[in-house]
Amino acid sequence: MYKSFFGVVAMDGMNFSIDEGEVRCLVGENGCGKSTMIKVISGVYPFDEGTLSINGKEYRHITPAGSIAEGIQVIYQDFSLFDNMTIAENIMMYSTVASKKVLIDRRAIRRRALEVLERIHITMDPDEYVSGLNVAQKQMVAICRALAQDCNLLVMDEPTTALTTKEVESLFEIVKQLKAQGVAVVFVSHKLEEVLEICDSITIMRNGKNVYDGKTTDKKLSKEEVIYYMTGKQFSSAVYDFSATSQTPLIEVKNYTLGGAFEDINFSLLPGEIVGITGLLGCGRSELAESLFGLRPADSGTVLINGTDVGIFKRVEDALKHEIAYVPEDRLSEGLHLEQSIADNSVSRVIGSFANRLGLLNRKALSAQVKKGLSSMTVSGMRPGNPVKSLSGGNQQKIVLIKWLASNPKILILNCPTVGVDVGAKSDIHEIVRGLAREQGIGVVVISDDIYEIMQLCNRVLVMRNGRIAYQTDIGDTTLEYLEASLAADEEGLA
Amino acid sequence: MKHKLHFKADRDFVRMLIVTIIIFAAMTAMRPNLFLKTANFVSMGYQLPELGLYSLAFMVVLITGQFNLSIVATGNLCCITGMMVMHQAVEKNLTGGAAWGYIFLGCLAAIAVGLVCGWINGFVVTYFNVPAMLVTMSTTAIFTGIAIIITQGKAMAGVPDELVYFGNHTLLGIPYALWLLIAVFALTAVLINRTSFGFKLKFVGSNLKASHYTGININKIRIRAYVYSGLISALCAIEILAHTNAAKADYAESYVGQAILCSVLGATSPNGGYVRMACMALSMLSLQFLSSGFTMLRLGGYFKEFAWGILLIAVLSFNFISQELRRRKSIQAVAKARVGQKS
Amino acid sequence: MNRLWKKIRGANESKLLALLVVTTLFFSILNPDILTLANFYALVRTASVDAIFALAIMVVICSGAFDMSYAMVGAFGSYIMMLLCTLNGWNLPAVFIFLGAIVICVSLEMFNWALIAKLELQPYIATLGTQMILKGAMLAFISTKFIYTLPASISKLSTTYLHTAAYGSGVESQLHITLIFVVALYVIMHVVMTYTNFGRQVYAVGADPAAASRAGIRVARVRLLVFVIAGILCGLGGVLHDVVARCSYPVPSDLVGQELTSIAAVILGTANSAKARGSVLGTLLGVLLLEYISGNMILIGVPSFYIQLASGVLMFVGLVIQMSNRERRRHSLKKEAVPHEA
Amino acid sequence: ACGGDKEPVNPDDGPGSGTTTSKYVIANTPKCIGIEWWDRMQVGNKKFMDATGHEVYQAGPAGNDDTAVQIATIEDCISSGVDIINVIPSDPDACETTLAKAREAGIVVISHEAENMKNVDYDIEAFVNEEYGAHMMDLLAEQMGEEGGYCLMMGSFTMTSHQQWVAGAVKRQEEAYPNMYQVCDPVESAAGGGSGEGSYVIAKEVIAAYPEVKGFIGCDMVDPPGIAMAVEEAGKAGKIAVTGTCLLSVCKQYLENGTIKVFTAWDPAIAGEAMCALGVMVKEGAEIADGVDLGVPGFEDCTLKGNILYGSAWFDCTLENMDDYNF
Ligand SMILES: Nc1ncnc2c1ncn2[C@@H]1O[C@H](COP(=O)(O)OP(=O)(O)OP(=O)(O)O)[C@@H](O)[C@H]1O
Ligand SMILES: Nc1ncnc2c1ncn2[C@@H]1O[C@H](COP(=O)(O)OP(=O)(O)OP(=O)(O)O)[C@@H](O)[C@H]1O
Ligand SMILES: [Mg+2]
Ligand SMILES: [Mg+2]
Repeated sequence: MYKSFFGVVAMDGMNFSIDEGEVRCLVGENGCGKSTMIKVISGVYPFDEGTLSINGKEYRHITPAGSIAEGIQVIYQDFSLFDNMTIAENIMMYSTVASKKVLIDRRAIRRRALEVLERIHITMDPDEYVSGLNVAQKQMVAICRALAQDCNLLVMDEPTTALTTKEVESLFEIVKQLKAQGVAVVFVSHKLEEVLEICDSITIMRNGKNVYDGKTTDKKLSKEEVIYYMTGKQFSSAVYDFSATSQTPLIEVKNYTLGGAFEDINFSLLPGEIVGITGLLGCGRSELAESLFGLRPADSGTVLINGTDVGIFKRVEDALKHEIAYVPEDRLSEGLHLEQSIADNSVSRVIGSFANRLGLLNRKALSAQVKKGLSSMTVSGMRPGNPVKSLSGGNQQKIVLIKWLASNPKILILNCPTVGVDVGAKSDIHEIVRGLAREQGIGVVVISDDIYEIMQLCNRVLVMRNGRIAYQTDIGDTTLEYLEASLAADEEGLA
Repeated sequence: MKHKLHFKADRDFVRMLIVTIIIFAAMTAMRPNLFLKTANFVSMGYQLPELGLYSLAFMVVLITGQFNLSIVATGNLCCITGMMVMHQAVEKNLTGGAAWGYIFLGCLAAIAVGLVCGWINGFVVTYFNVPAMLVTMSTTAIFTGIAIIITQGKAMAGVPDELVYFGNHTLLGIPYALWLLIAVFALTAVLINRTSFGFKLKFVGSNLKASHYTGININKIRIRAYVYSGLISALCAIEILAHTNAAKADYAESYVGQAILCSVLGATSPNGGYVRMACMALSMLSLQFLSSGFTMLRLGGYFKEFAWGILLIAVLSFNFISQELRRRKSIQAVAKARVGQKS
Repeated sequence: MNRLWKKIRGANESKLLALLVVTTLFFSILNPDILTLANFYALVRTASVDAIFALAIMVVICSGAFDMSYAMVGAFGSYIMMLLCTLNGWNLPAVFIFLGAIVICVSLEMFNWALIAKLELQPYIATLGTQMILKGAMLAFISTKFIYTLPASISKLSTTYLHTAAYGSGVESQLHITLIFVVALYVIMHVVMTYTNFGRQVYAVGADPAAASRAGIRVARVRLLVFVIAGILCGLGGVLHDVVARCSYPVPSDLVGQELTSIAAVILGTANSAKARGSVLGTLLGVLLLEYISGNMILIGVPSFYIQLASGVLMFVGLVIQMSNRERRRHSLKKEAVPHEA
Repeated sequence: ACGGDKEPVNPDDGPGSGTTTSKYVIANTPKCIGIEWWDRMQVGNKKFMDATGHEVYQAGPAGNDDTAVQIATIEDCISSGVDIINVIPSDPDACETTLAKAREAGIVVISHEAENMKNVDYDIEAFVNEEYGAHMMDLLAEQMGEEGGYCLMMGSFTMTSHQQWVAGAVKRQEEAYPNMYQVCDPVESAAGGGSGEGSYVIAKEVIAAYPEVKGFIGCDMVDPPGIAMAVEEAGKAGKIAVTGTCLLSVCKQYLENGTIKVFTAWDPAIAGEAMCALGVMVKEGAEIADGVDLGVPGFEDCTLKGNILYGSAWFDCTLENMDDYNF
């Protein structure tokens, strides 16, 4: 099968097949064409060449409606939810459309939506509007929507990126149930542990081609092997060891409180330190990060920068003054100007400093900066003049980093820096972050729900529960299992 | 790198250039002995500044993805303020230096009013979360309402002759008013392409939230866009005073629609974030050619309106069609490349 | 019960209703006549045409598109019918005149649809273009004449009243027949938008066309139907405009150029700058509020030179109250809320 | 007035080329084009064109008046080298400088509905504007029995001629009809959205707010029918007098059913024709003196005051004499 966008070849002779009751994982680096293949199957994109057969029937064109009629359900990477509708309406949207009835029964919709929500054990108000939900909740709604229909093939495009371990587990529970019912499941993820845990068979993609196909029952692949197939490179994981060079914290917060989000937060960050903050959904870590960047002023507390009290940040400018950089959670809506060029995006943070007193830009210095920034990381498929939206997820994230590093920050706050980023790019990003901390003495705060990531990247970790710091330890003093348990302990109401 | 940076832009430019040339050629062909006369160009030079300035005022805000429908209402309020000050010089029969003093004061007053009006628009749009289109629609009613109360609806006339001279004479064959437009245009072009403010305008236009998260003071930028828009309106008001020697609450109301037309034809993205000054210049010229040409063809004002509408839709559809063609071509190219590989 | 109460309290319609009630009470202190039945009839008479056009633009806004040409489309359709009747001396029953106007308006709106859905032009700009073309074409090629002698069936409708009431002073005011049209259309559209599959699909397309097409919705078809509905409403609105005005203008200046007022009404009723939330009830309340403000200025004794300023200020205040409340609630945590793009 | 008359007469006949045959190009630039009143003026222009062979064309803002567009149109007319410009400015003051340029270029400028303009060769008036206002007041007072409250409605507050009429009307009332009074400041139909609907809405509100109102004067052509409709709906037909400036074609139904007893007007066609005739006379160097005959009905014996030429005033149209008017 072949597919191209304006000369960018996204699928280049891809072969893929799946049988009843099979759970097949699809892995590959960012931008290798996983989502594109899914969209071809579901009829969102037409394909240029090749064959597509579903249930033995060959299709030259398939529409989304046709694909749904064939029993294919997709959980899209970007959710494809309707912000202006309630959770119940969203969950039942596909079946409403498919029913072709003229009138709708609002009460039945609500009832069936509740059933689905119960089935995967989540409590949400079905009358709430989706626009008010956070990413994880939206992901759950998208999953519910797919489960609400009867399907033969369920395609999940990175369903776990926004979910916590607990929720992932219950998702896997459901996958197993579906499998027992004979439903085929395509599972796309960058989290290889998950992949290896759930799948029966695996397809590894590279540059729009399948490079490996096989059942895990036939041959057990190791994580390293998968990575090798994906990237064509060997991959090693190193741990960050930190030794303090100075005892004055770059930033220290005391009794930091924001009503409804977090309270009584105390922590400090030394130069060269990488501190991880983790916790379950809704524990307030995003709010904490945003608050440290001045996006949501805290209600009370003290912020010390290099030992001096600077007061609570009221605006982003306050944080910028103290050379804090913030890489937001959602790069698409918060991190990048998708329509603007890669070059412009890379200097958007520092553009002001290239202006003279009249506000005129020094264009030569500016384009030097663009060159410097873009050459500091390998961004594949990049043309500086093209809009950023032409890049894939991991590469976009690198542009966000480049943008912030241009301003030479002292403190770097990374909010889920590797969500939806593949292993190759992930290790690139980790390497860069470690380098920054080690060589330039930058203090880094990493917010992540990926405990493996925390273990690899950080030298210290804070676990948050219900808006408070529940547990704080050096990475060396803890183990992965213990950290996971401490999250779970919260769930069970212990500790 | 630079030549690639403006890949899309150059296509817009070529398209607009073709449109302008076609209109010019058509008008010339139909009325050769009238259209090509110097007098005609001078006359167009007198007409263009008002539309041009208002279009720039609209465009500046459009870059941020917002609308400013009160450009003309702001201009008229400035005009009336300026008139109230300058008219005193006429009443006192002042000439020379003293008159110039009043002119200067009047200009200052007009500019101050323009800035304030712009600021009000910007402030409300930025802090109150009401769609800009509706905010500026109601401020249009408010500004015009104030103008009506001040003037009781009547025209005010009589600024010092020193100013009127500049509204109705040429320098190097080009009307002073057009020089003003050229100056403001150049200033705006520099502002947009060569300053960090212009850069930020585009960023704010293309993604408000990301700009905020990048540390751009989005509120400040958006307010400044409106304030600059108000400033251009005020400058236009001064030009109107000089040109017509009069001020009135409803002068040039139909220029709002034309300013939108001109901005969009000039390749400014209606969704914000993209602007191309060279296209703006061509867009102004082509609208003026069309307008003057139609009067010369003795066709009523409604033909003009009709032609503008057609032009707008034709130019915009052209975008789509050329994009579609390119898409087809790229698919073919890829297919061909693959066939080549296989063999 | 609890759920219902929460819903009522949360709905922006209730807030708008409150705003309307407060305005009315405030006005009625200034002039008790405001609260008379007669004044209500007067409101119905002046608001009915706007209400129908607002409904047309609401459907379009819900589908995520926009239409600046609707008033011109309506005027175009009805004027052509009146002109045909006058020139040919036809004495058509009202039904045929309505139908004829609807056919014309639907085809014009389909032109808009083609521009927006097929050529992918920005809706605001594309329909502004349509408006210019129609206005220019009307005056340049069709006619500039006002038609004061409408077909008999239409003039009969013009003076058909359901009821007559009087102000305290004895000045009369009639409940115009158009009320029936307005009520019927609002009920129908409310059902269509809230209780039909199609209505759901319109909102879905408005929220995110890509997601809608992934849901198996035929986006282009939904959009087409939306514009057809808008065309039908415009046709009705156009003819009813002639009915109440007792004449037909080629380019009626109380409609063409005033499009934003109806759009403001829709957005007031939506109370959300984010698109695709429009509701039928909210639209009605929005229209009533704006008509109330602009239609009672003289009654509450605003000096005439101050009317434009006063209605501008009131509308401004209404918009600010209605919009900022909502945003504040939604961003209760984000003190420095990042506003939506308009 | 659609179709034919807007086509260019002979598009490539450059101006001035007609010196041998002395055929002039006359540009008629009214406040706006595309509405009944100015269409009627175009009828007069056409008549003149057919009778004399001079070329007359109309240009200006479409649908709504806009001074800026009108000035731009005049600029275009100047540069296209017309011989005569007839202008009915919506804002006389704002047009002065541009018209001065026209005259510098040797173009004869004739204005209408704009007394006291400096940069015109002649201004031609069907009447003195204040007197016309006073006349409307006389008509109203007669119907109201010279007592009671009345209301003045302008097209918009910014229309200069309407301002003068209103001033004239108020002055006459204060001098001659002490028992009459204005119930409120003059109102503008533009506030109700312009067109007849605007007049209706505003009138209806005025009637509700000031039930004592006994009469209306509508300055704009669309006002009297709009007011008449409001009066009928208020159940006050015959009790509230409606008069003002109108055209028969516009308010015929109200004249027939008696809601409007009399309205007044002058014929825009004749005004247009008279402007053309005067323009040509000036261009040809004919002497313009008191009592000059423009060869157009109503302008056979004009009074000259300064540079203003007054014709024989308005006509009043009633049910009885309405058959005399075909517009
Ligand atoms: N709509 C589009 N227009 C142009 N190029 C596109 C489009 N969608 C995808 N691409 C390109 O096609 C390639 C494959 O993208 P795809 O989204 O399928 O990657 P992916 O494997 O899902 O990556 P990720 O893991 O980041 O989600 C990328 O290079 C991307 O830039
Ligand atoms: N708009 C809102 N209104 C009211 N409360 C909110 C809102 N958004 C978040 N909260 C509350 O703030 C707290 C933290 O929210 P949030 O879910 O964003 O945390 P988080 O740590 O960022 O989780 P994750 O990163 O996994 O999404 C929760 O108690 C949540 O209910
Ligand atoms: Mg993907
Ligand atoms: Mg969060």
